[in-house]
Amino acid sequence: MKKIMNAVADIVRESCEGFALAHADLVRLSTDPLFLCRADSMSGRVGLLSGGGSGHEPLHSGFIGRGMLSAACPGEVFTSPVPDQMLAATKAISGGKGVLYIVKNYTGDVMNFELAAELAAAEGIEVQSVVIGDDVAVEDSTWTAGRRGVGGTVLLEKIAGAAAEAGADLAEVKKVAEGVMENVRSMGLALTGATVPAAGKPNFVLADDEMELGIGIHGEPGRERTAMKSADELVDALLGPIIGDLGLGRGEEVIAFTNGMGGTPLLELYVAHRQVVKHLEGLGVRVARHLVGNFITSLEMQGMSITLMRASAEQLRLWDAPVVTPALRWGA
Amino acid sequence: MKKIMNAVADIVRESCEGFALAHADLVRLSTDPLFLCRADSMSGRVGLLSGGGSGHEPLHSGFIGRGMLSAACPGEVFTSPVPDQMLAATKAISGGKGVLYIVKNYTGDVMNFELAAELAAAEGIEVQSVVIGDDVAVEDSTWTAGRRGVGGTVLLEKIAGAAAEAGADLAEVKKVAEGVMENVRSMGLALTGATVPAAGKPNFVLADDEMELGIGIHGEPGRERTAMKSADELVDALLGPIIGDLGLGRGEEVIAFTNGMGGTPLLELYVAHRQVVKHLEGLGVRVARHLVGNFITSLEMQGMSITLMRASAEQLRLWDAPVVTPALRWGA
Amino acid sequence: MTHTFGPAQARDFLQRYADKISAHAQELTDLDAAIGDADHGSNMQRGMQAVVAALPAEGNPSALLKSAAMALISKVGGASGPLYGTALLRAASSQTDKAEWTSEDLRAALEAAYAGLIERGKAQVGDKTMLDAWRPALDALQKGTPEAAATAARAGSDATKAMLAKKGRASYLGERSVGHLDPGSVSSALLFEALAEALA
Amino acid sequence: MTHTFGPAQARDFLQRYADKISAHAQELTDLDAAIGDADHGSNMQRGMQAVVAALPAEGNPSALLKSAAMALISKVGGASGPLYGTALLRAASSQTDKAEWTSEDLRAALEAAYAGLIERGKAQVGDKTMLDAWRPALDALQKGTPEAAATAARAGSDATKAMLAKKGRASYLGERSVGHLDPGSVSSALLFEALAEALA
Ligand SMILES: Nc1ncnc2c1ncn2[C@@H]1O[C@H](COP(=O)(O)OP(=O)(O)O)[C@@H](O)[C@H]1O
Ligand SMILES: Nc1ncnc2c1ncn2[C@@H]1O[C@H](COP(=O)(O)OP(=O)(O)O)[C@@H](O)[C@H]1O
Ligand SMILES: [Mg+2]
Ligand SMILES: [Mg+2]
Ligand SMILES: [Mg+2]
Ligand SMILES: [Mg+2]
Repeated sequence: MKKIMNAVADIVRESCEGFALAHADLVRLSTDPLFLCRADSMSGRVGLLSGGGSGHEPLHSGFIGRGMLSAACPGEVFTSPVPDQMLAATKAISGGKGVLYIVKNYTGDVMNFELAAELAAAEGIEVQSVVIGDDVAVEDSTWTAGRRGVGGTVLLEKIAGAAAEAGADLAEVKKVAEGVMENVRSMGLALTGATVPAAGKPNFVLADDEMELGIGIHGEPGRERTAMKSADELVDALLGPIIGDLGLGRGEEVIAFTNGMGGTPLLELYVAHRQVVKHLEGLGVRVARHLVGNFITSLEMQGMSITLMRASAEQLRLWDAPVVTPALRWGA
Repeated sequence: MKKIMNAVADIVRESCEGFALAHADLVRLSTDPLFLCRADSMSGRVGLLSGGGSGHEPLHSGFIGRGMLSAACPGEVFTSPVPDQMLAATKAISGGKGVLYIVKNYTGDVMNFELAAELAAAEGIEVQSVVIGDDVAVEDSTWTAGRRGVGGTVLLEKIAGAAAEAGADLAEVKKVAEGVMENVRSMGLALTGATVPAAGKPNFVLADDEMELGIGIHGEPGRERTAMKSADELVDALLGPIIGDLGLGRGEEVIAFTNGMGGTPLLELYVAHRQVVKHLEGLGVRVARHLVGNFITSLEMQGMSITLMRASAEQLRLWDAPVVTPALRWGA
Repeated sequence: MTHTFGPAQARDFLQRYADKISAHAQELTDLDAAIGDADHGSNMQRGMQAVVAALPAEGNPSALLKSAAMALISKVGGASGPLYGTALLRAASSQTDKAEWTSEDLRAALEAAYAGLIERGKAQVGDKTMLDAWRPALDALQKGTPEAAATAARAGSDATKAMLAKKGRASYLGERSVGHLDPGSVSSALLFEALAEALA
Repeated sequence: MTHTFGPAQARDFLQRYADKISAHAQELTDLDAAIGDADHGSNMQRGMQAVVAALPAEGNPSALLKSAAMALISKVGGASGPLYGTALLRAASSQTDKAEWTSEDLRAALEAAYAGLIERGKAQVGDKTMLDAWRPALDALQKGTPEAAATAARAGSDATKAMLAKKGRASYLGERSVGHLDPGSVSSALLFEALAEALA
């Protein structure tokens, strides 16, 4: 394992410190308990809190700022944060209109946020939660832990963040978030594994002609380990289940998000995105908005995920609304 | 070699096509000859053209837009583009006030841009060039091809772009660019090699306890192959030669740019950036502005580079000026 | 058979559980590596060290268990932190005032803990989770000794090997989860063993 | 010794050079792999294929060389494209009107080409570049035959093995560049060999 780090035990805190130094205009850091929140006041707005294991940067901390998240709690690498962090962050961003928790559907994340919500309620802060599970690679969701929260989380945080920024109340912001969840689906693949610092070795190893289709963002196994294919075939393999599950049809409009898992060059991501657009155009689906880059990653893993969201005019308006965060900025 | 691509011969063009689809609001694509330029008119402004081998994305295409580059010519991976591309791009962005070529100091790039400048002059377009060589890893620059253009290029393109956007004439924009070059220095290191698609295998292989210090952005060898160290030690090893060469002293202000080579997670880059700031603060040097991320890369290479620029108030003003490009946006 | 669960027993139970977790941390992590994310041992070890460090000098069983619950919730993260934390919190809340618990009090407290596990995790017996150690242990305790409960917990844990995971990370593996012990059921068997020893 | 360089010879020279580059492409790339970026063979092959494809049906030596120069400039990129392109462009410009060149015209054209290489690349003899094949070849041509020039070019190229690179990518290697042939000097030796055969 070769990583730019000092001690394994310090990597998350030190990274957060560097992040807070680099983005002092936008974020403030609390080290004990560990969380990051907006530098400006939240008064009069619904707070948006997310969090999860580290190693998926820029998610979530990179999305703190005007028009997106109010705070984020980073856990250890690939490990859920704990309720103490969430409660402290909740208090920091509570501006009187309540707080929405945005939780990716992993057992640990869900339970820790649940506990935090109970603790916050005990302190008189109104909390609502949404649990996002947009990963179509998990097929049988009734009897299992359910679909995992992946790329759709980025779109949800942006769109719900725009609603909160505009002054919507907690129920409205939650409804906007649910509107995203109903219409967003994702699927990913890995060309290589990733090495969790505490583990010291890759979580899995793929041969030079293999890839893992339907991977989660922690390298959890997906649908199948299969032969490496051309970019266009890879994209088609990811789009099929997504389009089927969304029931996308001619004349509809989507936001298309081609995401890198961390170690895949932009050069390749844009090759993939070209085929995303061509494939959808072939079906008569219009790509109304595009997002391409490494936004929800799995350390240095090579691979990609595709996220599509069927978008209404109102959702596109919220997507276009100004956002000023370390990792996503436009319109302001 | 596992890459998200179709045919090796098509990767650059297809990537540019995907890029142009994703950023149609900002850029236009010409496929023959291949270049990308701003979607809006250049009339009344000095044009800024850069280019170089592909595989360093988002450099240069990602920096096309308001307040930065007017156009970029992508060569094959790690190979200089040719004068035909540059001439066509020059014509496309020529708005009557001349065009500045921003050339990274590699023999091939320099010569091809020189030829393009001669061809453009023959067509009556006023062209000036700046050749940036900010890599302090190359020590003996008098008798060799000279210092390589690396991270400083990003800062130069931003700052000269702001001057051009504000309406400065060609001589003024060139002077601003030269002002950056005099005050910017960089150094990088690699933890892994990168695989050029046409080559099919990594350009070099490092053992699990080795790194290459002083690497260029094509994986050209640097000062020494040495043992892997802690993040803080790595940062110190890069900062030493930079600070020495710039002659930075107490009370001065810098822009500090911690750059990933493509395959290094943000988690690690921020750990490094933390030490950049601490090291400089220890010397009484103030980090006035921060940039952290994968901006000038070497395909999927793991590693990083650090760039420091001694910045005057006027240079900081130009740095802060609005920029609206696919990869760098703020203030507008 | 009757026994008393007072401050000394509660303290002894928690200390013994911490020791057992330390001794079996690598084993728990290895089990989690096979069908999860290889952190159950380190999660529980971090948590139980915090439990021992935070234990107040004074306090009735409820206070001691509550302190342990809060430490687990604050330090473990993942799935097991909220689960064990909730369980102990519910146990603590079942009898807040008594200086000593009767065997019946303890049984009721453990049933409350179990109800907390179900509520938090929304799993069922047979889903290949820690519930598959807890349920048989509680059933055995209804008419038997703490030792019988510990034996039943271990047997329940062993039985998870043949099960298909329906909850937690292991569920993403589907069929590939069969043939491996559930790590949380093993740490739960250790819990009932620690309890039996503290009451012996 | 005198010879004539007319359209037929110019065409034959370019075709032979393209063939030689094809035959030696792998060798040139391997040489570049050792001290550069492993593309000199493919660069030159792509360029010379374009040269042959673009050659006009009619035209004097100047027109043919100019067409070749433009193809190289448009297709090669890297360092060698502008260098060979500039060289051929200067050669073409030295005599634009004549239907046939005398041996003295050709020598003057090659000296003009060499001046273009120096101007473009700002290298000197001894820097371990293609100049180290060109200069001895031109010196030999002053009083000798094209074959003598080809022999001198090859000897000059062989001598680059012992040199320390001062220009181009190889210069980043410093001492590590010693012991390898400069790839551009080898492709230049092939050029003088093609020329000698076309004039034979
Ligand atoms: N929904 C659930 N209900 C009950 N127990 C569960 C549930 N999900 C997971 N577990 C238990 O938690 C254990 C895993 O704990 P741990 O590895 O510490 O957390 P994580 O899975 O978040 O890494 C599993 O072995 C299982 O016994
Ligand atoms: N400044 C220079 N002057 C003369 N020849 C040069 C110079 N720089 C490089 N060369 C020649 O170019 C050759 C390399 O060409 P090539 O590999 O095609 O381009 P690149 O180095 O851009 O990949 C070298 O072997 C050398 O002979
Ligand atoms: Mg875990
Ligand atoms: Mg090259
Ligand atoms: Mg686990
Ligand atoms: Mg080369």
